[in-house]
Amino acid sequence: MSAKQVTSMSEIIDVIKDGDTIISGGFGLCGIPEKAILALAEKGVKDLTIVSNNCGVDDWGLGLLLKNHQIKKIIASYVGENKLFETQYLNGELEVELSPQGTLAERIRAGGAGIAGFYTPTGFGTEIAEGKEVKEMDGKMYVLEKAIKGDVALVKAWKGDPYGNLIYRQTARNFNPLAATAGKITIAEVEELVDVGELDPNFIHTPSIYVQHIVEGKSYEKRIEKRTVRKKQLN
Amino acid sequence: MSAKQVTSMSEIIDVIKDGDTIISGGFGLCGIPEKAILALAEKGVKDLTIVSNNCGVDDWGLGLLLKNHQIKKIIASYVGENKLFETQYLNGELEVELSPQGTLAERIRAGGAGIAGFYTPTGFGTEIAEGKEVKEMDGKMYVLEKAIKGDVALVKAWKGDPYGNLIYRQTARNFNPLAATAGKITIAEVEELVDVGELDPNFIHTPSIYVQHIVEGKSYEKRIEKRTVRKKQLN
Amino acid sequence: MLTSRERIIKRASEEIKDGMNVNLGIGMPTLLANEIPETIDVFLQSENGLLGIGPYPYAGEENADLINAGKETVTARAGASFFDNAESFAMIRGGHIDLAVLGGMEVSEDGDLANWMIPGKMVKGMGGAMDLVQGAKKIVIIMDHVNKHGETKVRKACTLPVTGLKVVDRLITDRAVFDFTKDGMVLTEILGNGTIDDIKACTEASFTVSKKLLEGVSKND
Amino acid sequence: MLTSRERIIKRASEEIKDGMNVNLGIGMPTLLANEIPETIDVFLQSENGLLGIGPYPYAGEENADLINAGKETVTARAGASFFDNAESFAMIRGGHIDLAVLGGMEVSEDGDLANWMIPGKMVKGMGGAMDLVQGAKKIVIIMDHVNKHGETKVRKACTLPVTGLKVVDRLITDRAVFDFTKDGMVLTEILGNGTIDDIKACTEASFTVSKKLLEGVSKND
Repeated sequence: MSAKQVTSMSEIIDVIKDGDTIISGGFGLCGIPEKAILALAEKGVKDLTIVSNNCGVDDWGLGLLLKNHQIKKIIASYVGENKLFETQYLNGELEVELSPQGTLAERIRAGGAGIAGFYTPTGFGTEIAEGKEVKEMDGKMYVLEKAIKGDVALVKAWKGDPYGNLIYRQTARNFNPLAATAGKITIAEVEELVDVGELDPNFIHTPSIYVQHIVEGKSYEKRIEKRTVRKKQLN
Repeated sequence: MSAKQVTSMSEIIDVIKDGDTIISGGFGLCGIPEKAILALAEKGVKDLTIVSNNCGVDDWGLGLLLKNHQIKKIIASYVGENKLFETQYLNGELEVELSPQGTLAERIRAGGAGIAGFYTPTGFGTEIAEGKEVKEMDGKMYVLEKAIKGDVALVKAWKGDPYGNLIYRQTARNFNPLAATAGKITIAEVEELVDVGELDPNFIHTPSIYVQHIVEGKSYEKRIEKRTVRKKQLN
Repeated sequence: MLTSRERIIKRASEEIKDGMNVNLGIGMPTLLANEIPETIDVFLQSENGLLGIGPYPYAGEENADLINAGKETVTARAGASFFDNAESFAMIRGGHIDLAVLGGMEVSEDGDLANWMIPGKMVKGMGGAMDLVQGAKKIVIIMDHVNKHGETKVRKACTLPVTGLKVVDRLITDRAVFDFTKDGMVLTEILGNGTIDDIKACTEASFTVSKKLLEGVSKND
Repeated sequence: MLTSRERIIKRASEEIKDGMNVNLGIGMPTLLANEIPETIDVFLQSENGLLGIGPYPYAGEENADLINAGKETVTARAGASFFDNAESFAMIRGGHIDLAVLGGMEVSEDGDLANWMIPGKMVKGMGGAMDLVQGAKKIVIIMDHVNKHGETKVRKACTLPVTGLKVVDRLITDRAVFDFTKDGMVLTEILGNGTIDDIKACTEASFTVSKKLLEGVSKND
């Protein structure tokens, strides 16, 4: 078997270099590649371009890289949960490209799928379309949006096998399968690494072909951003 | 519950009218919506535009609609298994638009996903690109391909629930999940209709939102086109 | 007597019909989920990858892997499905969502919507709002009719950066309901105690009044 | 002594390396699967939606739901995955396939390939060939050097409609191996008993001869 499995994130994180573009899975703090982010924060590579729907919170997730001033540019759809972001943006340290959430997802998918660009109705007539090509097709206006590729993609899955087949759990899937396709090198971290053949081939979310390295992480924190509950009803 | 479930294909096939564009799942004879095709052949609607990777064989699958002269135009990537096709094409009865397989899949996906068109490298410099817009992006040449939508999509799944959630089996998935997204009306036929909650929400291939009608088919023929086997080795 | 917020939510909840797939925006629209009667079977979509949002979990049963687009812990109802973000926005952009109810900052008489940024304030991002307004079959905006300074939010033209042009189908404020038709903006209902003239007084946008409302008003007079 | 077909297949099978994801075209390329040594761990992709094609099923165990792109019944190996056609061509177009081995009708000295239609004959369609030649990291074409009339299939320019321009990385015929580099077409190996002059005689395309081959030939002399 060709070995994709590594024993720790620190063993493989050196593939990421200063100035790299990194596509990260996750939505809010759900399904983020927390071990990879911790390893990156420890390693201290700089001038990163981060592609991610959000940028973590001040003390967790991608916020840790902001705190360390490791991020040069971020491409995201919503960054409202992160106060460090505001400071660094206002003092000109951080470059920001906002992309509507569906457009961002589709751009990453396009990057992985060899599609150079696509026409979407999203953002037509808004600031987001400024400087972009627009085209009328079948009587509706569309904006040309371009693919995003990463030097590295960081992906967090529920279970994976040594070939790199992955499955995700519930809404922790989010951007992860898209990111997985769009990295020149894709590093997957999983809560549980299972033997080859244990994952049902009919229900693989990310086929092994997209994954170059896989590592099992220990004791995931999986922080909850907004704990909302209802009261147990008495019988 | 909003009722999507019907008891027979003939009950619902009347939504298809003369001149409709129909997107059909299936690759070769694998995973084709055989009950819907039989119902269509019986009903005899005419002047159909069929979007399907292949066009069946002379006496099965979409070939049955060719035999009945119900097809006006076909958009496909490979039609070499069907002799009726040749006859009708040569005598001018049948219009053909060839689309490379990956482009066809992506065009159907785009139709379902509200993407009007996309730039693919596939077909650049070939006959397929004639009359289409081309564009250089990041030093490579791309062809603009446009979305395909159907009046009706016909889909065959393995299991489904009354809301229209679907799962497919092995390579019978093929174009089915794409077709499901791209019909104004999507009719799904399944080998087994299970109760709500029996399908694991984490492993649904086609979410219910894409399906308008679902019907359980009886005794599927599932014809094999090329039976290739190896000999059992003696111990 | 209902508060203005309760009035908006009550009226907006009537937009939700049996069998619909619905996306409720973050904030006030999310509260609509509690108003859906049990006799109605609806799938609520969350753009982070869930069709079939259920109620909030019981205390102690929160699950970090199961959140809504507002990052709140939720549950999934029977018949739900999970998917990635590209699939989620294929549903949205592709016109498969029957109804999206979103908050607004301003709506113009052409049905333009502004709801994602205020110049001079920190940019947070548009999230999925620009996709939703282009994709859902019906866009209903809910917002207060006037801001806290008493200035109208129902404008001739949006003064804030737009989320989409000519995208609003219906506007529900605490004072009125407007439809955006090919013949322009139409006042169709008055919520609360105002008169047509009251609505005109607090609305910059030009609108006509529906025949039904005119008849109803004259009957009530 | 090997037949010309066996010679092509044997040489082409050497292109397949441990850990690769490989797409084998319909026809002669499919036969390569039998030549992969057991010491090598490879995933064969089938563009109808399978990564990890296994051997043909035992008689009686054929499964209509499990076929390859040639519509033959197959099996799936351990670690395989199934997916839809859009995902399959995302893999192909997106550059995730390490190697595609395809049949050819003509190859030009620029690396253009023609392998999908012959004018005047019935059009069958290109299937996935146009996507594969644009997407896979390495494109190896296998074909006879000359047609049944003795005419070369290795051309200055393709006379048949092309499948892709400048897409071929390596051409393996029953007589020779050529690489397509930024410096043009290079003869790198001779298969069978021919000389460099023999290869030149049956090749319309202009090519140079690799240093390694020139040295090897002079040593053998």
